Amino acid sequence: SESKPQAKAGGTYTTIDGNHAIDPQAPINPYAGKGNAFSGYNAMPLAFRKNHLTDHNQHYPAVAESWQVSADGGEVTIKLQPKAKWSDGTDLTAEDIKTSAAVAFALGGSIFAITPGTTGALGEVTIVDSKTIKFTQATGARNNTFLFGVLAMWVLPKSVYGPQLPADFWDLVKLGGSADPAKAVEAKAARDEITALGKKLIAFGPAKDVSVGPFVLDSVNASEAILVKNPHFYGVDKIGPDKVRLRNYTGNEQIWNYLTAGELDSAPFTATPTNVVNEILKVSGSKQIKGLSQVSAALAFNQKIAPFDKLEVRQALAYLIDRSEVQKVGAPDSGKPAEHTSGLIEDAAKQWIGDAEVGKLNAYSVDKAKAEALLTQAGLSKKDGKWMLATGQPFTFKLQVPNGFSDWVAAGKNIASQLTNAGIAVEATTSADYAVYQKEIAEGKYAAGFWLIALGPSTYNAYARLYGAANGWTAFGGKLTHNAPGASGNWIGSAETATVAGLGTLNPGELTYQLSQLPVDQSKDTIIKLARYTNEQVPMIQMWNYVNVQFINTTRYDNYPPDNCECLRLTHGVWMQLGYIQPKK
Amino acid sequence: MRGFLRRLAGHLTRGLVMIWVVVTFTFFLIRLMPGDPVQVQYEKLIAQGMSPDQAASATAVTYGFVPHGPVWKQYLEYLSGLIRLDLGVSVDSQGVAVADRVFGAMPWTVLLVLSGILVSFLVGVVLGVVAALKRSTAVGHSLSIAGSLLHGVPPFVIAIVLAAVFTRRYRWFPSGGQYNGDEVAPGFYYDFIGDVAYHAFLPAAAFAIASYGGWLLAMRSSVASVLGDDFLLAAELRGLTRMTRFRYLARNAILPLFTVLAISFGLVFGGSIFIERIFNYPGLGMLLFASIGARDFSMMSGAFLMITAAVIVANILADLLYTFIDPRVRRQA
Amino acid sequence: MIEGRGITKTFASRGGVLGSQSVTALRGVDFLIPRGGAVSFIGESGCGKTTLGRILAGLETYDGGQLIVGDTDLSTLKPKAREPHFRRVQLIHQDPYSALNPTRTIESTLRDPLRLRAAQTGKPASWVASQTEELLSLVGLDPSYVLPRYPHQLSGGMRQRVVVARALTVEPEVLVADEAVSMIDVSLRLGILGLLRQLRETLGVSILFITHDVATARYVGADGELYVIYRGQVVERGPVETVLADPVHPYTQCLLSAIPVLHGLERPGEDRLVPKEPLDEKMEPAGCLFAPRCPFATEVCVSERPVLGRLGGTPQHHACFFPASRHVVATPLR
Amino acid sequence: MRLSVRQRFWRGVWVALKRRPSRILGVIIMALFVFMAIAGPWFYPDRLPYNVDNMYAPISWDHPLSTDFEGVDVLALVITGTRGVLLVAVAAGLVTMLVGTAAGLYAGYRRGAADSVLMRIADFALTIPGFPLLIVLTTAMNFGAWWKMALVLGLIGWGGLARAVRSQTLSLRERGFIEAARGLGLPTRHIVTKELLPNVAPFIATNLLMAVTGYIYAQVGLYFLGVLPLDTSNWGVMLNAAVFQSGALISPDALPYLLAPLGAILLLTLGVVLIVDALEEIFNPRLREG
Amino acid sequence: MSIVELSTETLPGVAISGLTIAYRTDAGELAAVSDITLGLPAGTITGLVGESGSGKSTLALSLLGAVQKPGRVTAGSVVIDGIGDITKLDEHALQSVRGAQIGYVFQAAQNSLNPLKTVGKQLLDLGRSHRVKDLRGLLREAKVLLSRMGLAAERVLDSYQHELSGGMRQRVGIMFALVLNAHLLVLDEPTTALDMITQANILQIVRDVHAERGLTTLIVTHDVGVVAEVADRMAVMYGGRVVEHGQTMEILGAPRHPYTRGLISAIPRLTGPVDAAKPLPGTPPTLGTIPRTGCVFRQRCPLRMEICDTVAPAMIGGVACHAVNETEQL
Ligand SMILES: Nc1ncnc2c1ncn2[C@@H]1O[C@H](COP(=O)(O)OP(=O)(O)OP(=O)(O)O)[C@@H](O)[C@H]1O
Ligand SMILES: Nc1ncnc2c1ncn2[C@@H]1O[C@H](COP(=O)(O)OP(=O)(O)OP(=O)(O)O)[C@@H](O)[C@H]1O
Ligand SMILES: [Mg+2]
Ligand SMILES: [Mg+2]
Repeated sequence: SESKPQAKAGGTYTTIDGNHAIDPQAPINPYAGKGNAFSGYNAMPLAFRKNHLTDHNQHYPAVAESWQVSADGGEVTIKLQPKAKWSDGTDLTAEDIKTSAAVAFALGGSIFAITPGTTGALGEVTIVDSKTIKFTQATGARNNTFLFGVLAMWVLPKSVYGPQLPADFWDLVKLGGSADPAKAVEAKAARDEITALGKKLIAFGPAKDVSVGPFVLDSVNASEAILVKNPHFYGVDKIGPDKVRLRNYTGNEQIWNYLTAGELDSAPFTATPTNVVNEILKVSGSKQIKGLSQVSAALAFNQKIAPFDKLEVRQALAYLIDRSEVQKVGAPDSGKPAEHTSGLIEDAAKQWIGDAEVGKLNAYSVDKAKAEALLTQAGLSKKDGKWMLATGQPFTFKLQVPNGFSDWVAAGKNIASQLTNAGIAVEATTSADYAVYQKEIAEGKYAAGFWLIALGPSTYNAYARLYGAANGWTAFGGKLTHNAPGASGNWIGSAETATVAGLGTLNPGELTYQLSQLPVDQSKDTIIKLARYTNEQVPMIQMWNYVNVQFINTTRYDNYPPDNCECLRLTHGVWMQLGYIQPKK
Repeated sequence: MRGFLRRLAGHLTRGLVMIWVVVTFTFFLIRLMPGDPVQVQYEKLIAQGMSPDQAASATAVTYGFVPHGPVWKQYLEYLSGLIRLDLGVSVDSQGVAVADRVFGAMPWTVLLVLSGILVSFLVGVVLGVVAALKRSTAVGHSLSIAGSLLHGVPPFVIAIVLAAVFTRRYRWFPSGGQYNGDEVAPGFYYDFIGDVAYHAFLPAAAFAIASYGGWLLAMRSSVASVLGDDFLLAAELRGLTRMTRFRYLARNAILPLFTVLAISFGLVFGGSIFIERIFNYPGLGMLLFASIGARDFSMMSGAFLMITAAVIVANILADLLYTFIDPRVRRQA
Repeated sequence: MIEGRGITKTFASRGGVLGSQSVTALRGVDFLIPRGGAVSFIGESGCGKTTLGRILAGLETYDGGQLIVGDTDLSTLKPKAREPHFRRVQLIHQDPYSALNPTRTIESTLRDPLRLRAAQTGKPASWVASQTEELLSLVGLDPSYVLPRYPHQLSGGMRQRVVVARALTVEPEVLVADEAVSMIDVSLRLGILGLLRQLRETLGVSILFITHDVATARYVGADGELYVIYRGQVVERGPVETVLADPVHPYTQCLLSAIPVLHGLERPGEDRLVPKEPLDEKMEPAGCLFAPRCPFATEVCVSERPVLGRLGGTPQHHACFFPASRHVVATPLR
Repeated sequence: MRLSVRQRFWRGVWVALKRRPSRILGVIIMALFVFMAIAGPWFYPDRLPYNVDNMYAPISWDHPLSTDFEGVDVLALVITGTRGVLLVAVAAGLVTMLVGTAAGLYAGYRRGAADSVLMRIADFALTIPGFPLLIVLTTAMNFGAWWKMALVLGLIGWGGLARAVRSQTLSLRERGFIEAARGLGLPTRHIVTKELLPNVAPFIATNLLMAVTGYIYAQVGLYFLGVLPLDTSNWGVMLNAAVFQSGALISPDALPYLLAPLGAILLLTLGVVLIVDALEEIFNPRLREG
Repeated sequence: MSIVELSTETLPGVAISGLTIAYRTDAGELAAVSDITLGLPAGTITGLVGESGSGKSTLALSLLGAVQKPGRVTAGSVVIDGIGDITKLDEHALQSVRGAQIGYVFQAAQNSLNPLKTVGKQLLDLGRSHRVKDLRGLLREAKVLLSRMGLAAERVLDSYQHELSGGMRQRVGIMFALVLNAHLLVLDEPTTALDMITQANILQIVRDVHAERGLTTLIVTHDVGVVAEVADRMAVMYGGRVVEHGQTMEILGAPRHPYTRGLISAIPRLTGPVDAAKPLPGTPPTLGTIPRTGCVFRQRCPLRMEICDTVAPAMIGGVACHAVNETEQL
């Protein structure tokens, strides 16, 4: 029989990594969707992105102590932490980073794509010295996400991953990325070989964790992972706890339960109804940290289905729905009713285009009369308190929400109630799970449903939710095409262009695509156009903007990050690296 | 002995055929399910706050691991893998062999189910005897009604009530997990076993309470019918002691329960989805539920297959046990 | 007229194909039931009496031999085509309790076969009702009392009469009475037996009477033939009175000897015989089936199997190498 | 004469019920639920009134069972939810009854190959764990319409009834009256419907009642797990919302919201159990006579 | 013959007097055995005949104090020599008396053995229940008895019930009843459902062991033939009452009670005129239809008189019939 040594002064810190389901059989590999490598604990990127309102290039240093970007943004030179060591005691060097880049290539995605002509791809990795390394963007390609693409790369030990790679790996990358038509066949073969390698690598994991982060994985069972402090971590003196117990995430209710039992030192963002918040806050030491969240929940329409193709109808619905009531039912603790429908969260919109421009947007305050006028204008008529379509059919529809999204379900029911009271019989109905929801909404099976929008801080990402693939616009190989409603995942089905008062005829898809290439400081005009377009055309009604609310318990540890900390969206392991979370004396 | 072997062989063949049918059925059924795991993964990451390109790169790697090729070929591959106990790899957790995951989860569910059934069997049988002997009294009547009621109440109701009272209201039992990995490490020693028992207690109790009513009812009717048998009267008239007669009665009455036992395994295993979900106990039920949500085809088939196989094996064991205990069958060889 | 020639029947035991341990229930039985006549089969338990009755009624198949109903050899017909012929034979079950559907009144039990018949022969609906009452009266029941009742509301004797009435709805030629009175109270038995006798006389129905109890067989068909069957083989066959008075087969003699004697009323037969051994169904002797139990068995009995015949010039047929008349039956004192 | 048979049946029912007061209680409970299912929705508007300022209201005359997360009266939810629950369960029960009875009668009466095949299938339906299968089916088939779900539930659950009916048929088959009917040349249809069926009726009735309860639970359970579309008001939807949306296991405010559907399930179970207790006596003409 | 006479015997005789046993039914408590007074003289075989439901088994069980619920002895006593009034014994005393001093043999078709245990094991259970010290001796005794009855003792002891034929089971039953040296033997329908030859064999065994062991035996049957074969004395039951009793030969030769007469003449014979057998009119009563007052047989009686409707006939000289008593007194 064996027994674990008890945790020392620092104690065991208990929390949940909401992004990671615990899987006892999964490899210790940060790329694996369910790998037993936890960001900020034993999995480290070069740097952690801050939760900045508008600038997606702001980072906290991690394995990279500092970095320099060339004027055109195409070259990033990285200085590694001089004291960085792996948990087995060996030094971390530029070789490790080059291996990490190789693995990232093998697995593809983001700047590590090897498809010739892909915008913003990485071209070359050069070791400057043992603690310095340079990343160069492929010539010809340009994309303003290169820096964060590099910094987000997971850092892996060469001692473990090197043997998994063929000696000529970088030649394969070069060959695969070649745009020379003469070499097309070899290039394809090289890419296939890399893909095959990726298959192997993603399932690969060392038997024992070799970590450069503050913690090393100690053991995993089906419901929790236990990590112990890595004595070789470069910032080890900032790390408070000796051990971290990461419990499995199975649902909000479970987190509420842990919190009311005082079993967690902190929890990730969890949508929570008010009555439960009150229960949790009753627990001694229990507190909330609130901060920025760059996500909005919106009511989306399928414009292929009448009468949602009518602008007046969409606007009328915006006038009819009391968004603060919806928020109160759906996300009482973790949301703020959206003031305008602009495609961006309120604060970001103000930053990007200024208060004055935002002020010009229509707030769609509840206004029955206006809604009735608009509906009548769209050809509907009211009979016995119920709205009828021009065809004589009553105007009713189903509002679809995915099961398990407790805030959406509640909000959906409330919207249904509100609209039904206004004479439009709406039924909120759930799909069996998110997978079904995803598939069926993309197939255009739903008349209306919920959709996450305004994902920041990159405005391109935010507007791509509205005017991207879901609305018919797809970019491939540097070219934008538009698919007809109902085809290739276009379920929103807006018109390709529309005229906006004072701005003329706009193509929102094109504008959005421009955002991915425009330098950030030149994008304001485009954003104004898109905001105005969105506000007037209402492809979706922005319901509430999320607030990042996290519960913490200060009984065992204190010195948590303050409200609105730019680190709030990062894992609590990162908080520890920043010096937060110290055991109570 | 030859008879026993023949019976065993018959059971195994039937069991294998059944498993094959289940495999085929689920294989094709599951492929009918809507949803694309890649898409699910992507949107889930976004919903959890990951940026779209981060989410894209995290999910892109999954692509290419979704089984390709004509369905019949996949089917044959799956079958041939099955023979080697290879259930394929998880679509959702890259690099995880379904068999590992399923066999990892299996013992925990079996632990719950077995201990639940065992306890409920003992309690149910004893109370069933009482209910039968006191048939015409208020005690017997209320015992049967209570038994029927508990038999009728679905397991999830019992689990909810137990969870509400003993883990939420009074925090006497842990709110989930198989053991506290922070305090004990797996091994064969007192602390670990104690911790496992502590974690398994409530879910197992839910299984037990949900199934004890069935035993009570079965035992009651079995006892009632044995009571009508002449050999008991004969034993009385031969002056056998009360104790001896009771043993005669009990053994004869329990025997038919073994067939019920077999069927109850199916029901009880089915209930594991609820009970594990409510008690947050990561066993096969949770695995199945989670893999359905994630559209993890291979994991889903694996978990479902394993549940079915467990039921079939339990059926066979129950029947063989019956064969062994009942001389009328045993000696037929 | 119904005739059987060499009827054989073997049951595969329930052990399944692998452990098959078959039971031969009938080994080439010949019989003849003349119109309006009575034939009785007696024999020990398990000797195949019921099997024969069920074969006749079409409830069981036979493996070999010929079954000739009227002029038709059923063996030449397809199974479907045999059915109407089997209807001419009706079985009276041993157990009147299970022979009637407990959920149906007597009226509906009798009405349905009659309706079918009415439909087939084009008789009016009123015929059904009158026929129902007529049949009940024929079997000695009061229609107004019996018709609305359920079987459990009737006594065993009444039930057995209803069973007979039901069998008569299809105007059968033969009634197979398999232990038809063994579950009926002693004081009521004679009534049923009398009824069967009366049916022979009034309707010309033949009776195949299957029983342990030779005396009841004699009561129903003293003018008929008695077949003594042992392990699926007829060992003695002849007119009832002849076989009773002068049985020649030792098995018949053992069987008749076993019949209790009403001391005080009767004097036991002086040659009463007891078999040497109990019956062992598993043993399959090469010679005479009865040889292992026969007190008179000789070597030839053990090695050779006798066939039914009139060896020794006896008036009855028998299957014994050494037929000897013995007086085993009790005689009345007065 | 016919009338008297029926009268006698109902008198028998009454006698059986009267024997134990608990049985009458069972009938009252069941009647209550059936009434709620049929008439319940008439008492309320199509959409129940909500009031977001009155979530989880304290128990009062206006809201005897409190209110839900949107301020809808919980009692109203329970009552209006009954119809959907019972409708699916009864329809599924009918499917089971038809399939199970037909298969059981056919297999038991015909025996032979048909019997083996049918019973293998029934074994299959019995062995394969029903609930996991249901969940898998739910996601694969999208039970939008109530009848789809009823059909699937019914088709999954017929195995037990088929087995019970078959074994009963097998034993009846050996009974004299079935043989007699065959010997009389009565058509198979007659034998099955008039001779066999009335005798297996008690089994069918008991099994059916148990099956219907089972379907109620299966359905409520699926809603509770949240794998069915929540477009109907249903006790399972309430349970799901109470636990996973309102935190009723944790927050005493929302407890009535959880207890109401649980109570409804328990009460219904009690009603069924009490009635099943009387069923055997009702169907057995011997016991019925009193 | 009076009870006083019987009790002078040394072997256990039984004196049943005024015994009434009633079953509780929906229609109230109904007597299945009414006011029976009957002696079983020591050393004799008494045959109890009667039709189904006449109360034979109930009476037989009362000899072991084992009337089953919902029945109970409402009046009367069953006094067994050396034991006393068995209706007054407590549970413990009854248990030690049963099997050891009174043996009971079940109907052949009934399964009177535990199907899950071998005969030998059950024999040991019997021995332990009766605190037999010498269990080997018990086994030896059982083997002797079984061989005596023509069975392969070793094999039988090692068999389960389902491996024995009806006749073998019945012999095992007799062995169980006698292995502890009981002197009072009660056999309830011991040969029903056995075939002729086996029946004859069993009856022979009963007769032989009875004589060898000097038993007092009661044999219950509905078959007059069985009684005629083995019993010295017989009693005829009808509707819960003994209507006639006496020496078997005498009763068979000259039955006096109209029921006995009808019963005997309803038995067809093997010889003599076929039509000598005459059916008895009417049907036997069931528990619910037994007349509560007057003579139980009067509805089927050819000698019915007015007094029969109101007064139950007393047992006088071995017969309970107003008409018979009247004529015989004349
Ligand atoms: N369905 C069956 N399957 C297998 N064996 C059978 C079947 N029916 C009868 N037998 C066997 O065939 C033999 C003859 O049986 P049958 O019932 O005809 O005897 P019987 O003379 O009517 O006996 P009894 O006097 O006990 O009624 C017996 O050994 C019996 O076990
Ligand atoms: N447990 C009981 N409950 C109610 N009535 C009973 C019970 N046991 C027997 N009786 C009734 O008592 C009467 C006598 O029964 P008993 O068994 O003594 O008759 P029997 O003469 O042995 O009949 P059989 O020949 O059928 O064995 C019958 O009318 C029977 O219905
Ligand atoms: Mg027979
Ligand atoms: Mg009896």
